[in-house]
Amino acid sequence: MAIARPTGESALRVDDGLKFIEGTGKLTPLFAPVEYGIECRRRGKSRQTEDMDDQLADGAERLFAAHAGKDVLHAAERGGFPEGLWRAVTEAGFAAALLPEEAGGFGTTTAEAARILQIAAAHAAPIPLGETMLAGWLIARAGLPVPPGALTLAPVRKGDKLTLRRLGGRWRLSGSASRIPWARHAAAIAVLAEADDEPRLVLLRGGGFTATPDLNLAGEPRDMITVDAQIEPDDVAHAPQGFGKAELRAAGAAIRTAQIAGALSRVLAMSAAYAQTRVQFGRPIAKFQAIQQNLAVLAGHCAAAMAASDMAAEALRGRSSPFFVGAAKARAGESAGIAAGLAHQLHGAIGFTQEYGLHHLTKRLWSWREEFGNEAEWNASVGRAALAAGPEGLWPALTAQ
Amino acid sequence: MAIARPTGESALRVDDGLKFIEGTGKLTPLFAPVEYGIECRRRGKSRQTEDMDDQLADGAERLFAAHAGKDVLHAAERGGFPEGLWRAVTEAGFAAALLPEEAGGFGTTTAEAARILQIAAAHAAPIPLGETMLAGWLIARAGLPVPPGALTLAPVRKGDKLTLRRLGGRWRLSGSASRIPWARHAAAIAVLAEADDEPRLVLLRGGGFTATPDLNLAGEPRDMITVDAQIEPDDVAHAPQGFGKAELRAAGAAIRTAQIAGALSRVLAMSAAYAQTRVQFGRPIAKFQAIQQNLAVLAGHCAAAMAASDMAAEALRGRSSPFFVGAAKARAGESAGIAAGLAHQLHGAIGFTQEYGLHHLTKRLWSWREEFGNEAEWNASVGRAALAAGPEGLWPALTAQ
Amino acid sequence: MKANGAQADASQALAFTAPPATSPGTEALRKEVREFLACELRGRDPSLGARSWSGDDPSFSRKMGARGWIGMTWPKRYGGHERTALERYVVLEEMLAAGAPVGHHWIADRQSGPNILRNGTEEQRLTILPRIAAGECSFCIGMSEPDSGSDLAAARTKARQVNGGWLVNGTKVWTSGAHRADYMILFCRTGAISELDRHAGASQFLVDMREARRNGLTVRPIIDLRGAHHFNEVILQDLLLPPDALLGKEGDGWKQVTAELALERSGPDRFLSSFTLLVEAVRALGPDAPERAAVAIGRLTSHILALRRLSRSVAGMLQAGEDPALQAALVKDLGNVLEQETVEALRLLFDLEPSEQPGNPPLVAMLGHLILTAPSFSLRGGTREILRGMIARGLGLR
Amino acid sequence: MKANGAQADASQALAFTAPPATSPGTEALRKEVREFLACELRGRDPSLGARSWSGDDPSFSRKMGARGWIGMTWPKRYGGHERTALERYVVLEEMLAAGAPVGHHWIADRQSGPNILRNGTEEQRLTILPRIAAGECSFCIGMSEPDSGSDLAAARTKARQVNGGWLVNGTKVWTSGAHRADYMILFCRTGAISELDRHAGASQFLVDMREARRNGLTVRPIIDLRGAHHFNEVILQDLLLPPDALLGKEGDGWKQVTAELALERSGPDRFLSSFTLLVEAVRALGPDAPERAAVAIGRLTSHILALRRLSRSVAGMLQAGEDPALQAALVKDLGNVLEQETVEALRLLFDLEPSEQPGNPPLVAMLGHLILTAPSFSLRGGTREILRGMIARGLGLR
Repeated sequence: MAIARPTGESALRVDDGLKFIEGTGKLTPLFAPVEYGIECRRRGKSRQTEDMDDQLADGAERLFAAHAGKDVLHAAERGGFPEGLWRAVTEAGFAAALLPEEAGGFGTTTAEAARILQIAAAHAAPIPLGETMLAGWLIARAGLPVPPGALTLAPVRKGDKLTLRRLGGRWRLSGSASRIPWARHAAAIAVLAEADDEPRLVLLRGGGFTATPDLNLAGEPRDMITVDAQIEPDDVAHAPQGFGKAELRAAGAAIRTAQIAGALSRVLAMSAAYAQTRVQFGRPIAKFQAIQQNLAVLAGHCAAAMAASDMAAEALRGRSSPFFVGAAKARAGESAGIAAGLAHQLHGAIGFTQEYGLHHLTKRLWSWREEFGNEAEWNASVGRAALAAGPEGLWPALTAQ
Repeated sequence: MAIARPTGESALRVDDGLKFIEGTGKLTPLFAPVEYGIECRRRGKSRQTEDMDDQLADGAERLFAAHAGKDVLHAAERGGFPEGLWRAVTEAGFAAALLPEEAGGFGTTTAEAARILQIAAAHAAPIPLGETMLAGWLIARAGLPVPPGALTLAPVRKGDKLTLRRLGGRWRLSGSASRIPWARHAAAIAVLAEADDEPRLVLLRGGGFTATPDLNLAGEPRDMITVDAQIEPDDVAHAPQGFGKAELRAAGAAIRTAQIAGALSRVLAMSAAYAQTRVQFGRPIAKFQAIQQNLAVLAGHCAAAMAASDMAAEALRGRSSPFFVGAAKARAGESAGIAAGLAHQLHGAIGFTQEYGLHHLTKRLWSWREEFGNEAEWNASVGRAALAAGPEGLWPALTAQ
Repeated sequence: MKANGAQADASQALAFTAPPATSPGTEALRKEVREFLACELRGRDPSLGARSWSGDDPSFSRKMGARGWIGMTWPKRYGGHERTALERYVVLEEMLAAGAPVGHHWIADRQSGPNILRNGTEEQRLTILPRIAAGECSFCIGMSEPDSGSDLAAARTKARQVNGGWLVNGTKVWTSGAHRADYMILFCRTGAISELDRHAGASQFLVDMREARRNGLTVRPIIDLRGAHHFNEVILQDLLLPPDALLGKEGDGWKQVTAELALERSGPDRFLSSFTLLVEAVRALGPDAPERAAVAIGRLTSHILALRRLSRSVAGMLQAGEDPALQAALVKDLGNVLEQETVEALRLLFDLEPSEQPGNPPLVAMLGHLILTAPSFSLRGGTREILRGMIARGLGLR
Repeated sequence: MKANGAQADASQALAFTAPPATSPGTEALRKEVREFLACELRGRDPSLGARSWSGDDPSFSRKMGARGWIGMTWPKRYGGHERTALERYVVLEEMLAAGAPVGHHWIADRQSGPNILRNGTEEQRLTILPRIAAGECSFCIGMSEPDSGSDLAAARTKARQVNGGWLVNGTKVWTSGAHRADYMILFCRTGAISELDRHAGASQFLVDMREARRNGLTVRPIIDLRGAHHFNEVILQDLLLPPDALLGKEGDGWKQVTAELALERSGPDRFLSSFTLLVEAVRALGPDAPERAAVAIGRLTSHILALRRLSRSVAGMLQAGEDPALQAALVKDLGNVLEQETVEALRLLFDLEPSEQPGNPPLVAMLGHLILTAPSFSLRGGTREILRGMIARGLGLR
């Protein structure tokens, strides 16, 4: 594998991004009840393939419905890790959804991985699924073996860096990085480290770092890690070609976009259902035109976020510019806030209770829209690209995907 | 009168602004049917004073109702000047509302002048009333005699300048300035000219400039003037103390704020009335909750703009910083666009016809919100001041007026 | 948009399928259209681009017809070209993005032609569709009436069967382009008013405007707030239509008009009407614009990208024979909001006073034009409130 | 907001009078409050300011009471200070702007005390009002029920007159602070349900919470989405209230509660709940923030200035004995929109991840707090939809 320097923070390119479906042959079923091979998946967006997608989706839906119920969510908010859910997700192969086959993956497309993430998010599943998918992919792409268990990534905040130094024949990783998703539960962290010569991918295993607990608004771990550890040479590799901090941020943004879209679809469904149940002034509030108009707006945001999620998944798959990933995160992030506000307005006081489940979704929306770049950051980046394209180049840029 | 350099464009101060009610004694009635003296007006916001305000407002309302009807508005859109309306307004003393008594004014307060402007705007009166008020005030403040007839101001655009040079014992004014309100109909223009030493106020009389016609969206003249004229020494004075381009822009913004508020109040009234008249699906659209909710939003914007107008008038009266004028123009400008959109949405196709009067108001709103600085410009200025005030100084700054 | 679990049903009605994939064929077509436009629009006053699909130019339409870009998906025997919905979509969006003057054939291509293709007699198809496809035949829509705007079922214009055809009386209003159109598709009552079924007893007619003007139809201009003439009042006084003017089945008018409205709402013209202004703003700002401008431009760009994906999905569903009426309503609503926000967001990036007067720079003129017209985008083709009501019904609320 | 001409009537109902002028007296009071706050809040964790008037601190309330800043406008014989509405307004807005922990006495000062003053017996006034004014007595509002949120007339809790008083049965919900309050003002039915007049047969009662808890009243916590305990369910099971617990006249409950709601909506607490975040953002941005930040900060500032003027106008109308219920509804609606927009606008000026966890900087913590609570601002004290419906009624639409 040829190694190149990353092209710098401003040139957001995931050129040879998350596409790796090169192998052939039969695969271990992704989720036990679903039997299908990779061949039919390769023919693109035929009707048959969509049926396959639906089968995968149904399986995921059943899994999360069974393992990510109310008690699991409440326990996670109180600080526990849902071992049962995580085991089920791992056994179903979801955590390996972005791995190339030679690293234990199943040849899932990015669209399918995004679909799984949407469904997990619709259930507010309190697990590092997206992080594990992405970290695994990154580790595999760097040519290192992907360890079992929950994985995550570092650094995720713009100012943070972890520095790798060679001391004799040995490596030492040091520094600290904040807001690392699920660090306290991670078996290993895929660290994009700054080294003297070029960025390196370090497989930082559990025990090599300390995690100071912090949380996002939904109670998902976002820990500060502190590292000053000796790293085995086998756990260091060149970063994948063209993959730097900017690419990591874009890939994380794509994950969060899928999650936002999934959570929003459930927020819409819950809101529509609640409006038909809740009676005020002698009739279900669904019969009030103001509620109807607001729910229609909510549906619009949900559709837009879903389109954004698809766009981000597609951008990661092909050779497209992260222009599309950034636009997707910005668009979905905007919808996340507006839709969460509309849903709470519709639900009234009940929506603010711990007991009713809406907040598991809305608190995630309010967190995820900031993580890996908020609307302002990504819109600025997209806008800068649009301005650089100029009046003649803008439309061609928009239609490139 | 002491003369000082203006404090520069960024320091928006109208410190000893539009306050000049220094005289006493009986006055010529402002509008024939209304008889009242200045004494009762001086006591501040007593109930009695408010009654006086109402009398003034009723008189203005009657005048514009009588002289600014549909035909007058349509004729003005086709390029004519409403001589009859202008004569009535002049005879009522409205055009002199901001003049000090010694210059032929009536000791009107800035709040009363703003009220007259609101009412004129509510009738979409196609006359340079605000411009004549302000230009007259400026000319009088500079110590020059205020000529009769319609007046206006120049320059009004940030990039434009008119240069005054002394040639021997004579003055020569030259340059061009765009978007000068009503220039083609002005008897004279109050020009804030750039001179070698300090800003001068030039009374540029008709004949001294050529006006190339241009219009705003409502068909109000916004002409390009070109000047290369010899100016009599009697028509040149030092600019009023502390009054530079920035102060001129703020004063113009205050005028437009009052006009926006007035036009909005009429847009609200027309919209509420139309909703009660228009029947769809078997009942007046006023009975649909979506219409009701939108009209309530419209009413909120109308109230906010009215508050902004009062704030601007108050800021011009006292020693307050133009911080408040800028905030007022920005707030009213934002409401102008939103409210115009809501009103058109409610009216449907009829609102887009020449025949129905709504557009006379909305096209003015869409024009006035840009003139003398749009929301972005003034919000930037207000925000800069807020940031300069800092965390400890922000609230004191907000409560200074 | 697949919802999950027990609460899934409501939003399934609003599911969007993945848009059809581009192919070398579609992209070659795109290139061809761009070359055509580069040539045809060379030297044009750029501010005309703000008129978008309201810009009327019969000669441009004829050229498009000659290229085979009107009636693209129709059968060849009716002058069509049997191309895919996605290919048609490529041509439409390229035209709109360039602000090409497609108004002369737009309504005919978008809804009147497809209506005739679906419901017309063979003779009606053979007579009219080839002329539309050639860009030589323009249509207007005879739907709204003075007391029937959003509430189309309240239409009172009535056609009575008589010897020799149908005798029509009534008044249509807000009829865009009636003064120029070759044909109108007239929606009116042919049966009794039923309070039980407000949608019963309506029919559509194909009105030859030239014939009709000699025969009881009067077109009266309605001047708009820009002083322009687009709208008309169309008065039908004892207008005698021949028997074969009936379009589709007598009494099927509501069903037909509903399908027509779905087409009217489904295209990229519902989110790209302000796009040329964005292009002009990018030109005026330049690459080194301040961050505030970059964020605003980026936001509009991000919204366009998401909408374009949804809009292409609707095109794909039409191609697949599905009924994306709800999806189209949703995309139109989102699109109209975006078109209006584009104008409001971009004006705040400049210190200028919008004006359509001659002599002003393109950006000033385009802003002037769009400030005055954009508020109508959420009225034409179905008001925001009506569309949102449809979406709510799709969610199971009504 | 005076409308003009024949169409004026509709908006006259929503007219705002000029706010009362400040005086040396009000400004001296303002200075006094600022000095008090500078001293009292010195060294406090700034992020606590985001709690605004939800922050509860009995000792702070007692200090305010000692200063004469609670029950300011009430007669002296009830512990009040006979000051003007504008003076009271100055104290309120200064407290809110500083994010002072005024929650312990807020409800009592805002609405319960005035309700007792207006409708209570002399004994009720003498017993309770001085304790409120001293900052020693907190109230909760027993209005909402499980099936009666916005639709207050649907309340089913019932008080039946019995020997020795009133026997109450029912359930109240979302009762903020019921677990800490000394008193609740209970809204319930005392007469038959009438379909003709849904507002008939309701009354208010003054419930001594300590007594009542021994007597059939149970407070059950409802944990909110932040994991905090503010809300409660209050179950009334054969609660026996003494005869003198009746507040005002039997059957006048609806009238009284409507007046109470007007007070609940009328104050600066309805537009300043996010103000401390703006202050923190100004601190974090510094004077050289980019233009985008200046525009955003300026916009919020401009909105606050206009709202403050409208809000002071409402205070003046209350002082003048007018009934500004509609104006209060309008200001609350505008204010809630602003409070929510403040959070949304400011977060986009920073690259941060909001979190209420200990150890995070104030801005991060305050954003976290307000993101989670601001959506409730347009619910508490009357939902956005209810308020807009009231305004529409004021415009003559309903």
